[in-house]
Parts: sequence; C-alpha cells; structure tokens
Amino acid sequence: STVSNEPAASGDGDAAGPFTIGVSNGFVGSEYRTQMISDIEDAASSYQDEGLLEDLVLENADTDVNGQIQQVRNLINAGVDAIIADPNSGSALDQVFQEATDQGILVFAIDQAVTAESVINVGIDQAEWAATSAEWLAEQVGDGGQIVAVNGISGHPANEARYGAAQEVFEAAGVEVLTTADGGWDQATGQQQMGNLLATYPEIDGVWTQDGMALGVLQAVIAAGREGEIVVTGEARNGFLQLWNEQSDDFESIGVTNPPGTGATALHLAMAMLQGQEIDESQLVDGNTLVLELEEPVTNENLDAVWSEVEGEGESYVLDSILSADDVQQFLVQD
Amino acid sequence: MTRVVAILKDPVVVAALIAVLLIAIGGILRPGFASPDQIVDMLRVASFLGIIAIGQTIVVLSGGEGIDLSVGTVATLGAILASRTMAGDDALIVPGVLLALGVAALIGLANGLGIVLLRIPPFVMTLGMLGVVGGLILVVTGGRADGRAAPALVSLVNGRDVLGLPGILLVWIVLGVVVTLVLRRTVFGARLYAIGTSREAARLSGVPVRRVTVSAYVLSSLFAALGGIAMVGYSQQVFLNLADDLTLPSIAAVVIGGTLVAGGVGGYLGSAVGAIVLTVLTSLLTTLAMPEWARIVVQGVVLIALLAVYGRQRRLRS
Amino acid sequence: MTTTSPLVRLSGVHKRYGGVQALRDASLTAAGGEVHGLLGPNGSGKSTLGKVLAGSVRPDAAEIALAGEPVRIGSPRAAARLGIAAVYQQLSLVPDLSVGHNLVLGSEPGRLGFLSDRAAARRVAPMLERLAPALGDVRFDDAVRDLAPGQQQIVEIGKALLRQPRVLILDEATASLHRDQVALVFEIVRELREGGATILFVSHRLDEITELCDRATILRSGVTVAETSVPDTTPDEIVRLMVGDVQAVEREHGDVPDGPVRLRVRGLAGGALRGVDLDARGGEIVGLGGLQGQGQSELLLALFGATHATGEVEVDGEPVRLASPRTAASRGIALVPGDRGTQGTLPARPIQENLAIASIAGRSRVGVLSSRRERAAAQSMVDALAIKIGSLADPISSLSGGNAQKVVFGKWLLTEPSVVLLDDPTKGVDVGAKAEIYRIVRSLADQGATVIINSSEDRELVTVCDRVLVLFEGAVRATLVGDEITEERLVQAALRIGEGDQGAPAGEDAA
Amino acid sequence: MTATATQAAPATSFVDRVRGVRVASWATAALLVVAVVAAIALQPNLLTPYGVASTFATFLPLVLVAVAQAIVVIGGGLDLSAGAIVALSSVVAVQTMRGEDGLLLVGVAAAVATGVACGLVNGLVVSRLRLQPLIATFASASIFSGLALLVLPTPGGTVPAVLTGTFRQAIATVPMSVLLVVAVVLGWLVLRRTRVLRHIRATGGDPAASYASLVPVQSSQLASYVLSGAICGLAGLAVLGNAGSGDPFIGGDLALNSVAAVVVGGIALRGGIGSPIGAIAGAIILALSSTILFSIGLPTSWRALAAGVVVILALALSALGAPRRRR
Ligand SMILES: Nc1ncnc2c1ncn2[C@@H]1O[C@H](COP(=O)(O)OP(=O)(O)OP(=O)(O)O)[C@@H](O)[C@H]1O
Ligand SMILES: Nc1ncnc2c1ncn2[C@@H]1O[C@H](COP(=O)(O)OP(=O)(O)OP(=O)(O)O)[C@@H](O)[C@H]1O
Ligand SMILES: [Mg+2]
Ligand SMILES: [Mg+2]
Repeated sequence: STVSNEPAASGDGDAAGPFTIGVSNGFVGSEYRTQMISDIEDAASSYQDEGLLEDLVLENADTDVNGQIQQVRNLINAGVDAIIADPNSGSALDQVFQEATDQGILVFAIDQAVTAESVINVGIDQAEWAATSAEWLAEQVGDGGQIVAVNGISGHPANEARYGAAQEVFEAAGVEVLTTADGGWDQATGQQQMGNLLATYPEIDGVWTQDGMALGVLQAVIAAGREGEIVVTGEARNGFLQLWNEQSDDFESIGVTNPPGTGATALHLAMAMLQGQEIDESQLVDGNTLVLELEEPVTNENLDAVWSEVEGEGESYVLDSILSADDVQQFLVQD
Repeated sequence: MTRVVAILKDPVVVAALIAVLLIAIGGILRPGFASPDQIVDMLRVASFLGIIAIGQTIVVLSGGEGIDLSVGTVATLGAILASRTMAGDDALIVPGVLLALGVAALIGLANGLGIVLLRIPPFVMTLGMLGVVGGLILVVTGGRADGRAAPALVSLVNGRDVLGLPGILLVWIVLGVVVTLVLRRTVFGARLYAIGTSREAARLSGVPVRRVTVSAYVLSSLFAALGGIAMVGYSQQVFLNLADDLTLPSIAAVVIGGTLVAGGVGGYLGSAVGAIVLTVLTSLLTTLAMPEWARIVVQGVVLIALLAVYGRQRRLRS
Repeated sequence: MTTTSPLVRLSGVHKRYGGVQALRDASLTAAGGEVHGLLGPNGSGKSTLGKVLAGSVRPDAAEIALAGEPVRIGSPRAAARLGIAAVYQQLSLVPDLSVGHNLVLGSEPGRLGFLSDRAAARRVAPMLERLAPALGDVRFDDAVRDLAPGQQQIVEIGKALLRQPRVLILDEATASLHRDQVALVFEIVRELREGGATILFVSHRLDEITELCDRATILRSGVTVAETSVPDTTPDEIVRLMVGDVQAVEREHGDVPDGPVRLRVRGLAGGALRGVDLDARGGEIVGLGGLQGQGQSELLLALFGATHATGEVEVDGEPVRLASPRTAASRGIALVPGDRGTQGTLPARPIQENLAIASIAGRSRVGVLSSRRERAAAQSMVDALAIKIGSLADPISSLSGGNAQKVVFGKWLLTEPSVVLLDDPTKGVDVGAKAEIYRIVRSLADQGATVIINSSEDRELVTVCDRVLVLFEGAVRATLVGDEITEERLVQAALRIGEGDQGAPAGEDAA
Repeated sequence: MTATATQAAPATSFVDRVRGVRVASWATAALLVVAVVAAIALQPNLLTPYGVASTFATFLPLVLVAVAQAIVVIGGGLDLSAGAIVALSSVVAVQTMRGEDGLLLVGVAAAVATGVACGLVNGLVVSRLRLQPLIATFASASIFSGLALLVLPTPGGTVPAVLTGTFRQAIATVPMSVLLVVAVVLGWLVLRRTRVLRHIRATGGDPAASYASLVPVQSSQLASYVLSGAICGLAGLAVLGNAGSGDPFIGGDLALNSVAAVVVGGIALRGGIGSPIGAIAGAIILALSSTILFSIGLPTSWRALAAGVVVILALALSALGAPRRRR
C-alpha cells in the first residue's frame, strides 16, 4: 500500500480563504535573498489586511538540499495552501514538490526553475539575461576580441544556462574566451579571481561576469589601473552602480536586472489561483514556466536617471521589478 | 650535509620551497603569474587568511583537540560590525575596529568557557558557535550587511603605500613577529605550549590551564575579526558571507605549516607560509585553463600531497 | 622442548632514535626453561631490546634466532605467531574495553568475523580465577578504566599469559605491584619456566632479580656488557656490573628536628582520604607507609590542591586554601608526581622549558621572559643535580627515566619550595640515579624544607625517612620514628592494622 | 574469590544485551524524548501517515551518515568528506540507473561501490599516509566533489520510480521510511558483534596499545573508513529517494551535521566509546529541533541564532552526560 496523500488539514482548496502561504528559502547569505523575502512580506501584508491571507509561514535558513526538503515537508505538515520556494537545486526538490502538489498544495519555484511538472516556475529567462550582457560585451570588444569569464558556481543550473547562452553569443560574434574561473557569486572571491586573471592574461579586452560578483571584478580591474582598457559587464545593484557612477564618463558597462521581486510576483499569482483563478497554460514555456520580461538594462545612457532613483536604497539594494496583483492577471485565464 | 638535511626537514622550509615552486610553475605556464605585481597581489590576499590563521595556530597549539571552526563567521561578523560603524568614514575606524574586537572577544570567551567549564569538545563547541554567529549576523543586519570600509582602511589594504607594498603586508609581518615573540618569549607562550603538550603535567606545574585555554580562544576570535576587517578593506563593501569560507583553509594553513594538530609543537611562521602556499595554489589553479571539476580535484590532491610531505603522524612501530 | 641451541638468540641489535643510540650491537642469549634477567640503568636499552623481540620496535639491524631458526619479526602479530608475548613498561590495555575484551584482544574467538563472547568468557574464566588472589573480584565485564593501576598491570600480564607464550617478556611488570601480587606473578613465572618457556625479566628491584632469575644479561648504554649466572653473583657485584662503582646510600636519619611545625594538616578528607592528621617540621623527611593504595598518593595530590578535598591545612601557621596546584605552588608547596610520563613532564618540549615552567612567572617582567635568565636558571639545575643531557634545547623525551625525574625535581627546586611532596620519586629509576635522588632529598631537608615522601618500596622509606606515617583506608594509623623504621616493622605495621580492622585486604582496593 | 570465575560469564541475558546496546547516555535519551514530545505537541500533523512517513524519510540520509560518521569517530578518526561521498555516490547511481526501474540493483551496487572506493581513499590516506583525519578528509572531500561535478555536470537525471516509490510505501501500515530507519538500527546491532568493529573500537580507544595487543591497527582504520563509505553510499540512495533526481551539490551540510549528531549522541570525538545508536538519536534530535524552531514561529531573522543556541545546548548536555576518561 502507499501512504495516503490526504489533502493537508487546512488545505481545503476552495476559493474561500483565508489562506496560508509557505515560503522556503534555502540560502540566507546574500542581500538578494533578503530583498526577495522582504518583497514577499510586503506583498503579503496587503492580503493579510484584507483578511485573505491568514499567515505567511517563512522557512528561511542556510541549508543544503536535504535541509530544504525538510523545510518543504515542514510547510506541508503545517498545512499551507501554497508554497513559494527559491530552490537550492533545479531537480533535487522535485520529489518533495510532487508530494506537496499531490496534496493539493500549489507550488511556485522562483529564481531557479525546477523540472517538476506540477510546479509553476516564475522568473526571468536566465539565458536571455546572460545573452543581453554578452551581446553588449561582444559589441564592445568586437570580432577577434579576447575576454575571460568569471562565472558563478560550475554545475549550478542557472550558471550553466547563463554561461551557455553567453558562449553562443561570443562564438557567433567571433569573441574568444581565453579562460573561465568560478567566483562563487561572491564579490570577494570574484575580486580575487579577477586579480589572478588580470596578472596572467594581460592581453584581455573584456570580462563577462554575472551578478553578485561584478562589483568585485570591477574593483580588481580598477586596482590594476586598467578600467580604461578592459570592458567589464556589470550588475544592476547599487554597490556597482555607485562605483560605475564614480568613474569617468568614458567608462562603460551594462547592468541587466535580475529582480528579487519575482517572489512577490509569485505571491500575487498564488493568491489569485487560491481564490479560484486558473493559470493560462498557453503562456507557459515548457509546460510549467512563466517567463517574466526583462527590464530595460542599465547602460551609460540611463545610468544617471536610474542612479538618482535608487541611490537612497542603500548599498546592498538590487534593482527590482514586481508585478502587481493586477499585472499578474495577464497570465491567468480570464472568464 | 647533515645540516642541509636537517633544514630540509623543517616544515616551514619545505612549505616555503613549495610556495616558491608553485610560483615558478605558474610563471612558466603563464608568465604574468610570477610578476612582482601578481606576487604582491597574492600576498595581499594571503594576508587575510594569514591573520586569521594566527588565532587558529594559537588554538591548535593549546592542545586538548583545540580547533576553532568559528573563525570564518567571526571574521565576517567583525567585518560587518566594523564597516557598518565606520560607514566609509576615516574618523570612525577606531570605534569600528574596537566594536568588532569587543564582540569577537565575547564570542571567543563563550567558546573558551564552553570548552573549559561545560567540557564541550572544541570541535563541536566552535561548530555550534559557527551557527550562533551566523544567526547573530542575520539579527544584527536583518539580512543586509550594508557596510563600507573607510578610505584609510581601503588604502591600507589595496594601496601600495609602504615601500611600494600594501600596508596590510606590513601589518601582517608586525603581527606575525609579535605573535612569534609572544609564543617564544612570554609566560603566556610558555604556558600555552605546556598545556598543549600535557594538560595534566601543566596543571601540576602550577599553570593556570583554564585561563590559558580561554585566552587562546579569545585570541583566536580577535585575530579572526582582524582578518575580517582587513578583508573588508579589500572588498570595500561588506557582504553577509564575506569570510565564511576561510575556516577550513585556516586550519589547513596551520597543519601545512607543521604545527602538530595534537598541540604543543609548532609556531606561527609555518602557518603564515601555509597561508601563502594555499593562496598561491588557488591562484595557480584559477589561471590554468581547465574545467572547474578538475580544479577542485587537483586542489584536493595537491593538499593531500602537501600534507604527505611532512604532515604525517607518528608510526606505531617506530 | 629440549634443544641444543638456545631458545632465544638476539645479536648485533642496533637501534637509533634521532640523536640517541638506544642499542649498539646489543646481544642476548637465553635457553628454554630459564628466567633471564635483563638489567641495566635507566636508558640502557632494556625496553628497546625487549620491544625488538616483541616486534613493536623496528631495529636498524638485528639477527634474531628462535630455537636456532633465524626469524624476522615485523610486527607484534608476527611475534605472537612465533610464540612471543610481552608485557610492556607502558601498559597496552584499551581503557574503554572491558577486562574480558582486553584479555582476548587481537585473538578474539568467533566465526566468520562474528565474535562469540561466550567462547571468550570460557577462555578467560580460568585466567581470572588464577589471577584472583592478585586481581581481586574483577569480572569479565568490568571496564579496565575503572581498575586500580596494579590491577591493570595484572590484567596486562594475564593477557600475555593467555597466549601461552614460549617466550614471555616482562618489562618492569612488577614495578607497580605490591608484595603479594608480585608473589603470584613469580609463582606463575616459575610454572612457565617448568614448562620450558623462556622469560625475559626486567626490573630495577634487585631482590626480585636475585629471587627469580637464573641468568642475566646486563646492558649499559645500549651495549651488552656482561652475562652472568645470577645465583653465582652477589647483589653488589650485579650493581657494580650495571652502574660501575656507586657509593651506596647509607641510612641517614637523625633525631626529628625540633622547631615550629611547618606543615599542619587536620581532618583532610575527600576521595580515598578519611580524615588525615599530620604535623611536619622544617628539615624533616616524613614517609608515607602502609599497603599500597591506602590513600598515600591521594594525600599528596590533595595537599597540592590537585584533587578535591576538605580539611585544614596550614603552612608556617598560615592557612592554605586547597584550590589548585597554582595556589599551592604560590605557598611554597611542590609536588613530584607519581606518573612521570603523564603528570611530571611535557614530553615534546625542550628540557629548558620543562625546568622553567613552574617558576617562569617569577622570572618574567610584565609577562616577558628573558631567554638568558631562563637558560641560566635551567643550567643551574642541570649542574646542581648533575642531570646528563645533550642540550637544553633537546626534548625531555630524549632523556632516560632517571634523568627525566631529576628534571622534574629541578623544576620544583627552582621555585625554592618549603614543603616538598614526593610521590614514588624513584619508580623505575636505576640504582645510580636513585642514590643521587636520595642525596637531593636529603639536602632539601638540610636546607630546611619539609619533605613528605610516598614510596612503593619499603627500603626507600627506611633509607631516607626520619619518621613514617602508616596509612590505612585513608587515615594515619601508626607512626614509626627513627630506629623503629625498618622493613620488618613497616610490613608488620601495614598488615597488623589491616588485620586489626577487618581482615587482610587482598592486594589493593579497587579505588 | 572463586566467585570471580563463575561471575565472568558473558552478558547473555536479555537485560544485559539491552544494556550492552547502551543508548549513548541519559542526556541523549532525554533530549530525544523532549524533542519528540515537543515536535508532536507543536505540530500534530506529524502523526498523520504522511507526517510520519515524510519525517522519517527526512531523517534517513542524516541517520545513515551519522552512523557512518560514528563508526569512523569510534575508530579514532573523523570524516569531513561524508557529504561529498553521499553526493558522488548519488550522482553515480543516477547515471547508472538512467531512470530505469530494471537498473535499480545496478544503481544500488554502483552507489555502494562508489562509497567503498571513497572510503578506501580516505582509509588509505589516513592509515597508510598517516595524515591527520580532519584535514585529510577535508582535502579528499574536494576530490570527491570535483568528481561528482564530472559525473553529473549539472543537476538532473531521473531516479527510477521504484526508488522514490519505496519511500512512499508502507508495509502493514508502517511507512517504509520508518522501517528503513529501524533497519539501520538492526544493521548496526549485527555489525557490532563483528571482530572488525571490536578492532575499530580498540584502535579508536588507544592505537598504540591496540597495536601492541595484536590488533591490525592500520587495517582497522582502513575498515572503519570503508564501512563508513559504504554506508554513505546508501545515504546517497536515500537522498535520491527524497530528491527524485540527481544533484552534484546535494550533500553540503551532511558532514558537519553528522559530527554534531555523533556528539549529541554521546560519542566522544576522541574515539573508542559510544554507539551509532546514539548517533541515530542525535541525528533525529537535530532534525526535529529545526522542525520545532519552525513550529514555534520565531521571527525568521532570529531563527538561525536560536538554532545555533539549541545545538550548543544539546552538545553541552550530551557532553555532560557522556562518559569521561578517568584522570
Ligand atoms: N620512542 C623513543 N623515541 C626516542 N628515544 C627513545 C624512544 N624510546 C627509547 N628512547 C631512548 O632510547 C634509550 C633506551 O631506552 P629504553 O627505554 O630502552 O631504556 P630502558 O633501559 O628500558 O630504561 P628504563 O630503565 O628507564 O626503562 C633511552 O635513551 C631513551 O631515551
Ligand atoms: N616494515 C615496516 N616499516 C615501517 N613501518 C612499519 C612496518 N611494518 C609496520 N609498520 C608500521 O606499524 C604500524 C602497523 O602496521 P602493520 O602493517 O604491522 O599492522 P596492520 O596493518 O594494522 O596489520 P595487518 O597488515 O596484519 O592487517 C603502522 O604504523 C606501520 O606504519
Ligand atoms: Mg624500560
Ligand atoms: Mg600490515
């Protein structure tokens, strides 16, 4: 026999409410995740005021995949109606997500798409995100240009999707990638790695890097006094924008937004669906992925405007975009 | 001849030779690797690990299975507290550093008291503390580190102001010399080695074993915080997990430097060289074009090879 | 078992430890059915030679023949296969395992990798029974860690005997045993000898050698210097062979000096102690006698603040808090502990540091040491006590037992103590060094210090003490003064108290 | 005195056997009871069939790794590479099974063989090269993680339905995951009666004495790592059963968590004493403590701090309760 998957205690599935939504985040060591969680909390508070949302249950801790499996099971046992997860793995949580959806719980994966078919992925297209900055860089260094890449963590699905897309762009544009190094999506590590690369690859024209490391990479380039000759892709984060803003006007870069607010967007979707609305399957890519449009990237053209807008947000602020409850209606079946 | 052999058996000398060898190999494969600028850069990066390894050395020397797994997070916390306080202002460096050191001292005190009074083994006491400090960082920052190093601190680390070298190297050398002198020429040093060799014999020789043990863990946290502060001078902004990953390398540096894990034998010079060896190794692997998995594997293999050179324990049949 | 060739023949044995040549062309020949003494001063290589035969030390060169057959002994397991078993000077028991599991360790009965405790118990039971007079009520399941040192030593011997060896090495196996325990061991050894086995017997107790051994090989500085028939050699002659001509220490105690009481103890209790009262004057050497394990060591440790105890202690009329060795040391109390290896020395550290550690704070300025003064202080002790060392920078582990013990003395002499507590200070120390240690003790007293000494050897108490307190069950039950102190009186006193109270205690109390 | 011999009979009575198992120490037992009661009181859904099955399924990987770690620790070693071994064996298993039910046994064999191979590397490095276990296994963890990345460059691959299905099965209403945890306990009860484990224990207690007592010290150390590697291989499968897919980074926290579990389970890190049963209890206590902290609804920014404090308290309690070496 199989252990029965009765619906969880309070998950009645009706459009009645009030509902309980669980959030599982398996990594708290970054400002990005902090902003993601506080975006979700902000979005939740209006539903709570309306009495539609009874409780927002947060599972938010540094842990490995096994720990996150436990997080999700804790949420299931707590009887939530929907789960929003920023998964530590693109595939290894499939089983537990399946357990959740089997019990009638809605599951949304943000920031990192998962393969479980019953889960709705909400997020930007990582490949498109990477291609945007890669194309910009290829244009800057031109055909025959030589670059290095500072990646996140090899083997991490987002990293592979991003670097894969960037590689295609570079190949097509005739840009040569001399080598790659992992910066672990960590500014200090990125800075160290870039320092090593600068010393040993003196001939490079540019660096392609991802968010979470670009500030470190740029600092290494500045420390070597080569910010005038080496083109660096950037990130849409205040720390980087500030340094960018301090440079002379002929220093160019690009920052493509990877919004932490997808979590809040997913919350709006979740609330709508809990209240009986259905997702418009025709808009789903690969059957379960809702691709959010990229914001206009930050470039020298709009830097001043963007910077004056976000300057007050603090150094760790990540440029954001959150769809509102009304905005998400576009993804739902309208009756 | 025998003197040469004796010198070659000294772990510090071996480690130093290995560092030179790695730089030479790097220089042959990628000419820029052995350039003075790159060497200075690697030393700069090694200094963070090296300063943290000071405390780790003291704790390992203190014996009783001494080890401090919390140094990485304590370094991060120190960096966060200092940089949030100084907030990019030179005038606030001193309060920032003092605050960081004060909190670090309390953490070290907690480690030491847990080990001495509650008799929790150091490995797990400091492992638990790793979690506590990680939690403390979240409470203090609310998940956003938001700190900025003061310009003077940045130029100390990133500038080349002292004889064309970064000031942090001078700081590191001074700290290293002071610690070496403290270990060799002070009552504290003698007592530290004594308790590291045999807690019981030391106690029966009138050594205040508990006090010295607790001091070792306090010092460990203090140097960890200093290392973290140096690191925020390098990265300029502070991040939630800035120095977290330096814990196990700091232990590796101590062991590569020839300090006995059982305690009582060794010194800081070896750990400093060990920190340099590890940094050079990582840098070398970065610049050699190979798949990341191969880098990770090679890193492990080389570490084992390094340890096998002289980090071996006694034979049972001598 | 009758062979024309000797059962054991070792020759050309060389072994070097770093800078120390432990064995230099040593040799030994012993026949079956013989108890063969292996004699020599501390550090002469007795243990090393034994370990070469037992497979636990790898010699640099050696020729070994058993019953005429040349053999290579690569490990203790190889030695065991050849019928060689050893009882080492350092115990080789695993404290976390039970007595039974220790006894069968390495040769556990069982099938297909699974153990049979039942079979093990069957094998062990006769041995426990045989050893009971010396071991007391010790069972298969008792943890070795809970046994008294003497009992552990007996278990160790039992472990070797269970292998039914044809060559048995006993390396100071009797050093921590009391008289009756020794008697049992001797009985067993004689049985083995009857069965044709060879027993290599190492001891610093001359009377044991003369009582038990048939022949003896004498080592000096790693070289075999003589082989002799023991019954045909006088004890003096043996001592002369071992250490050359040493001046025997004359019994030298005068009247109890008068003057104020320096150390006054009232109602000291805790652990094995049940209310000890004691007065000792400056210049007086007070011995602690009685059966072993009646609280002698505990008394010294308690006076030093090293174990928890309650009661009143005064030094020169001032009360002393029994808080820690540190407080005791600051009041001029010093302790030379019983276990030199784990309590007395810092093995990996240089001789200089070992000498300096207890008095280090007094020579420092604001915590900073002057290496010149440290060296001078250490050197003064090396000279004063005639400690034989290579260099002050050598680790103390490179010294022989006697010299290491002198370092422990030196460490405390540097604190200029007024009360000196000695716990079995000549255990495992050779005849020559012993005599020097007695002189040191005497000169301490002459300089006005109070010395309290515990000894496992009655003769030692007779030789050095002005007064002996006989302890039983944690309290002083009798006092012998001056000429009353003889070995006979000491034994009588110890036993009579025991009988008077509750019958003869067998061996030691399981503390 | 003749009583000595007759009383030397082995511990064969049932009571003695139970006592022989020695559930670590009273502290561990007490903590376990407190944790279970608190978790159930705070989270009644834990007692639903899904709650029980999923909770035990969650325990299983850490329980297995804790047992593996306990064996190494009892043998006087330490294994910081346990997590990496779990990751490597799980990705090797995923790649060999390719999602096909028929290849399940091949996958199991591959996972265990990988674990054994890793254990062999650790064991040889520690026993033959005589490297300090802590730092040697830190280094070997790097090797195993790198290889995991080579075997499965990016997360993916499907796990055969039989394997994931097993976790949801129940036999006579007892969830499979519970039975598996019980099986681990029974497995240990068998293992502890073997010569090799006696020798591992002796070696951990005092290597020099064991060597002199004819214990094959090197082989025992090697065996402790190999055995532990094999169990980590099984943990790799348990992880797959939970995950349903492969991931080269899967075992991140397992190594340090297993050390904590071992200590909470009353096993001294110096070796020679304790029982993996304690480690199993330790693993369950730690896993439940995170459930408990979740259920009492602490603000999230404080939860990490609270978790750290709880771990230290648990360690302190176990350290007080654990048997201590006599001075
Ligand atoms: N493991 C070792 N390392 C270094 N030196 C050693 C070691 N074992 C013994 N020695 C040295 O070898 C010499 C012989 O030592 P050994 O223990 O054989 O002497 P012994 O005759 O048994 O002395 P004792 O009577 O004190 O037991 C001594 O100088 C000793 O210091
Ligand atoms: N010939 C030798 N040379 C150097 N060291 C040795 C030698 N033989 C043994 N040893 C040392 O002795 C210790 C135990 O090794 P040994 O091989 O004798 O036992 P083991 O491996 O535990 O037993 P076994 O191989 O029978 O299973 C190790 O520390 C080893 O380094
Ligand atoms: Mg000896
Ligand atoms: Mg072997």
